[in-house]
Amino acid sequence: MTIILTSILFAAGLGVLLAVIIGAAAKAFAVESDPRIETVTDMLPGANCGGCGYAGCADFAKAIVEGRADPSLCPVAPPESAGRIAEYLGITTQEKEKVIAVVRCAGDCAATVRSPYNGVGDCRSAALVAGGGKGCDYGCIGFASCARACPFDAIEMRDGLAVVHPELCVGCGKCVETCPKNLIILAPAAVDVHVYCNSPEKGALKRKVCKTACIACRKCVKAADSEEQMTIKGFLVETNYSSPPLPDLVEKAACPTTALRLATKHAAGAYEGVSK
Amino acid sequence: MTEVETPAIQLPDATKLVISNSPHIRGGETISNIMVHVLVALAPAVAAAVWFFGLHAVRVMALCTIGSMLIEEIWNKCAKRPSSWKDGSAALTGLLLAMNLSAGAPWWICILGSIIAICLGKQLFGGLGYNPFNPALVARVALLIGFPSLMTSWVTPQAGKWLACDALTGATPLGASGAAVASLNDLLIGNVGGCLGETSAIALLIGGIYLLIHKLIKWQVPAAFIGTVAIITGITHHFCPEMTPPALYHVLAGGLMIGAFFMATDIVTSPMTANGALIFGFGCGIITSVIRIWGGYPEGVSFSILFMNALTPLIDRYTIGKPFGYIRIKKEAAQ
Amino acid sequence: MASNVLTITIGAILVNNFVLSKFLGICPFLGVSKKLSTALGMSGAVIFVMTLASLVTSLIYKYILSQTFVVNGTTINLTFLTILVFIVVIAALVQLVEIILQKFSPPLYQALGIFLPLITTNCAVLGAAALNVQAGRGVIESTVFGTCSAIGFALALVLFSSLREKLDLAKVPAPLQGTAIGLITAGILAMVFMGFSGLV
Amino acid sequence: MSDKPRKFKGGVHPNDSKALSASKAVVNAPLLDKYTVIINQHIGAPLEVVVKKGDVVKKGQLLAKATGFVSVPLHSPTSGTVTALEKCPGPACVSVPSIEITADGNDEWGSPFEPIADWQNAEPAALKQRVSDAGIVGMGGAGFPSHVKLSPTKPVDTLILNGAECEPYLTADHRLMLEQAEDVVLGAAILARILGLKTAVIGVENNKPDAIEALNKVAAKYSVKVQGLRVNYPQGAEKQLIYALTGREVPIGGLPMDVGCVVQNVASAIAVYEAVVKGHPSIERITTVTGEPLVNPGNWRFRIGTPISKALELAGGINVQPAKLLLGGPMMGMAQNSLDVTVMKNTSGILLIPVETVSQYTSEPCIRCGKCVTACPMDILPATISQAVENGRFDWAEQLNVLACIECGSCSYLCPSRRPLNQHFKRAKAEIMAARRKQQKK
Repeated sequence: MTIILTSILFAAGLGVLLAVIIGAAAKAFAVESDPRIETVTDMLPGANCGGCGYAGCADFAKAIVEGRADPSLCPVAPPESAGRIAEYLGITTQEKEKVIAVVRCAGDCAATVRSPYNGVGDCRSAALVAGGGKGCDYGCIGFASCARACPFDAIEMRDGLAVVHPELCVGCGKCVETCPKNLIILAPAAVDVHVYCNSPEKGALKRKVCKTACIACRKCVKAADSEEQMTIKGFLVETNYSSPPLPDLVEKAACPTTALRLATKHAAGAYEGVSK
Repeated sequence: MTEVETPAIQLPDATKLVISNSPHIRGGETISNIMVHVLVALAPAVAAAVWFFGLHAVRVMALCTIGSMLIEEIWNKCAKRPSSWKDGSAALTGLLLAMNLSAGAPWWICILGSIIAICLGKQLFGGLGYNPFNPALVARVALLIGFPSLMTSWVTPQAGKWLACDALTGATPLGASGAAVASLNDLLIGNVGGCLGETSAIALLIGGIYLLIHKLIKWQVPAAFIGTVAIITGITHHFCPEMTPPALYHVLAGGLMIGAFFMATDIVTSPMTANGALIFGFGCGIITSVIRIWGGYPEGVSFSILFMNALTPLIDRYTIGKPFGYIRIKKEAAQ
Repeated sequence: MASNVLTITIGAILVNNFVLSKFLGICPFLGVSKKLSTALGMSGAVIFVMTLASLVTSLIYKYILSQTFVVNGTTINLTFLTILVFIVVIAALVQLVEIILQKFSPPLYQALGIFLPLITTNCAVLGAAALNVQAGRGVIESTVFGTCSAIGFALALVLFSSLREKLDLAKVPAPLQGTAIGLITAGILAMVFMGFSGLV
Repeated sequence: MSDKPRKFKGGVHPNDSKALSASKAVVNAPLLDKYTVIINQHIGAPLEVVVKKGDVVKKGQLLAKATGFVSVPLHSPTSGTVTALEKCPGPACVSVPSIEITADGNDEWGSPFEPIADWQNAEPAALKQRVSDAGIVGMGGAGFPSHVKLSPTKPVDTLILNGAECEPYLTADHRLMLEQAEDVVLGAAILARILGLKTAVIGVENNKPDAIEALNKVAAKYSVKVQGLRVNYPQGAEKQLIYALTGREVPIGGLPMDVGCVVQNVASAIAVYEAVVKGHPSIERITTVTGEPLVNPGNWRFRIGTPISKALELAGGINVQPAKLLLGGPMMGMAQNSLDVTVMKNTSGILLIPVETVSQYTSEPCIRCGKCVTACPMDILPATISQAVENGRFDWAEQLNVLACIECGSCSYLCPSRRPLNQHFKRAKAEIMAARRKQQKK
């Protein structure tokens, strides 16, 4: 009996003593932290893609809690998630439009390669050495740097051309930063019609090196419901993303070079082997 | 004044002109080139091993070398990697492994050693260039720990007798007793028991000099390695002669020569900088001497080299010199 | 005494290395070895905790647990409480270290992450204390043993982390990437440390 | 200044292959029908074109004017008509703006400058203005405006003329020093006057003894010194040359003037001489057209805007299809994939590399042989840096001083694994600089 009592007393005494010491230390060396940051971090997707512009989800959470960032900035999370975070923190958030990446190049035919290239198989490295030997100075180099950069595996390499799968893309913008040719843009996901060309050169020059370049023939502009839907910039037509055309424009316009395409069909491979 | 174009003038086809970064020409050195040089450097030692151990040596060396190359190919096939036996690195690993085995090693030891060396020592880490440890030594140490008695029974050398097949267990020059059992002359020529590559110091030295002349190894490694062993054993012998044989005996006996010239200098697993190589050699020397004099194993060369292999990334990291033009920046910043 | 300390030192650092020969403290060994800088921080923390823990536990053992008291006429020996008391004391010590680190070195605190609390339940720390009791070492020897074991742990950790940093650049076959190749490397490292057997 | 040049660390000894064209005297290239002059031939601010299509121009007339301090004007290579302002293939395999001039065959001078015959007594500032107006750039390859180097913001005590020509194959500077030794020395003296110095030193690699001899004959007259240099690539790299001649180390990221030096190419010195004494703007240069596949390699004096195809025709065309066409030397030159690229002010060589000696790059792993470390003249660790770059660790590459790299290519030349080390460094430098710019914007 005494043994039990003594040991209990001893252990308890030790516990109390240590507790006091730790308690004192915790007081003396207290560090302030906001527990909400951790909760918000847990509510974020945890992909750490950096699409929000912050270094990972934890950093973003800190920025949200401190009021420096809006929860809707996260491109990965569904809109409800931003709402939940806003609700938890008692703040308001803006609705954001979902965007996807569009690689504005369709030059996947072998004719776009001008000369053999021997070197590092990375677009950013190749761009420093003659752009990898492709004929078009503005087109996709095809060494898959954007595909490797994509945290969501949404970019497929097809015959040396990067193709975005709209259903997988969350619009984080990693590929946009990676592409040395500034080929990739973030376009509203609701729009399906895009011009898959980025070369500002004259039509004849473009046709020399690429069969699928936009030659600014204006067929699509004329076929559109209103001329505003397609904008002409020099020798290049662009979709006007603020007043976009309907998907049936592709059929109506019958683009002679097939530079005008639907993102969904482009990704599905419906334009394979184009060469007219 | 205008140019007359004759059809004889032929211009390059622009579509076949290769685009690449500079430089556009290169020196002749290739990986297989280097490996062949090392194999050539090993030739005197191989000849000595065959002279002293006859066809047994040939058998062990053939098994290990061909076995290693085969296993490398099998691995490449399985892992869907490009074939790599032609670069000679597998053959070299196999031959170095054979040099670390006794002439009486059974066939399955040779094959098992090859598997360990190629798979565990090299390919698991991603193949040539990525292995942190010397593959041949990984195999040797694994075998030594797994089959201690098999790996420490030696065949007595019988110079010039090709078919001498009695696997006699002879004394090795580095017994645990701490006494010298062979004459220095025998050690130099190689008329002693031990691994195939531990016999003839002179043959190994010739190979080492060949490598040094061709600048394939850094002189700092063997110099620091052998020098440190000589100094430490020399001092110890001077103060307690009964503890260990004299320095020259230590330098010539056992695997120090092959270790210092062929194993420690392995380019993949040793430091790249000159200062790093010096530190690497010192470390090898200290650990070898400590194990030889005080340790439980009679020979510490392989352990010491592997230990320093593990230290190599650290050595590389902390021996980076200051680049050209760096000192001035420091000075200016200080002002 | 001096030769005894030397034996303990070499024995604890090289021959009976906690990680590579006794397989204690594998969790932080694998977890905190991805970067050399965190490995160095962890090493420092472990050396500190283990020294302190060895000192405190051996003091407690010597002056309290191994003593016999007479309470109400009953002779009491508290040796059976050794493990329990050691765990509590070590846990408290680690808590202290954590609080202090968080205050004075937030980056290190961040980098060590979950592994700092894990020292609490680290078998290496408890192992050092328990081995001291088992070997019947005095207070000074216990402390030396604790420090040297921790140095041995640190040596293994630093070596291993520098190797892993190198392996990060290697084209390791996909199924073996990460911890798998780390364990294989650790195995080879353990084999290398066997070379030191017989030194003591 | 010691008499024996110092040895810089590292370097390589490629087969110099200079025998192909070293004995061929410089020939004036015949006048062409058409010249396509690339507008921006220098490093710095882009030019503003002052002519339009249909304009009639004289030889030496201004075509485009400078838009800033680090910028030099462009002049017409011959008299004729501006027939197009289009894009043409540039030296980096990207189309660049150019001016097409159709020659009228008269080749009539219309130089905007008066010769300054009495340069010994002319104002240094006026001489410098002439160097700037004449559009003179570093003709060794870099294409950096010469007058910028002549305006040091720090005290300068040494003028170095770079006649090392350490690149294999190239012999343009060699021939130039041999045939126009006096002009080189005069150019050096003019440059020295601009900088307010009494003397200059011309560094020449010892594999050109005839050039050294020729220079020595006239050098003393203008108190210019000629110094033979050890044959070791990259002896002609600015920082290595300064070290060899003065023992001073140019700091990383620094300029020669940080150690009191100014380095000019010998070809630039001749251009300076011609601009000052003859009043000619920089519209022509000596270029080596060489390579084993060529029928008749040699050295020609080309006007800027001469297409490479014409240059190759002068050299008799090819026997076999080459693997690469380069502008510049084989160690630092740029590979081309078009024969329509034209000669620029900094085109020191047009080189065809045969298939047998061309460098084929692979992605073989590094075997850590350390050859690159011993070869690196800047004493950095190419092997480790390239691995860092392969893994996208540009921060690590920066720590390892990749910015000190001068892209001489010695490491890639020696690498037994044939790794594209130089390209890795180029990438790392580009990424680090981009990150810094981004940081500054924030």
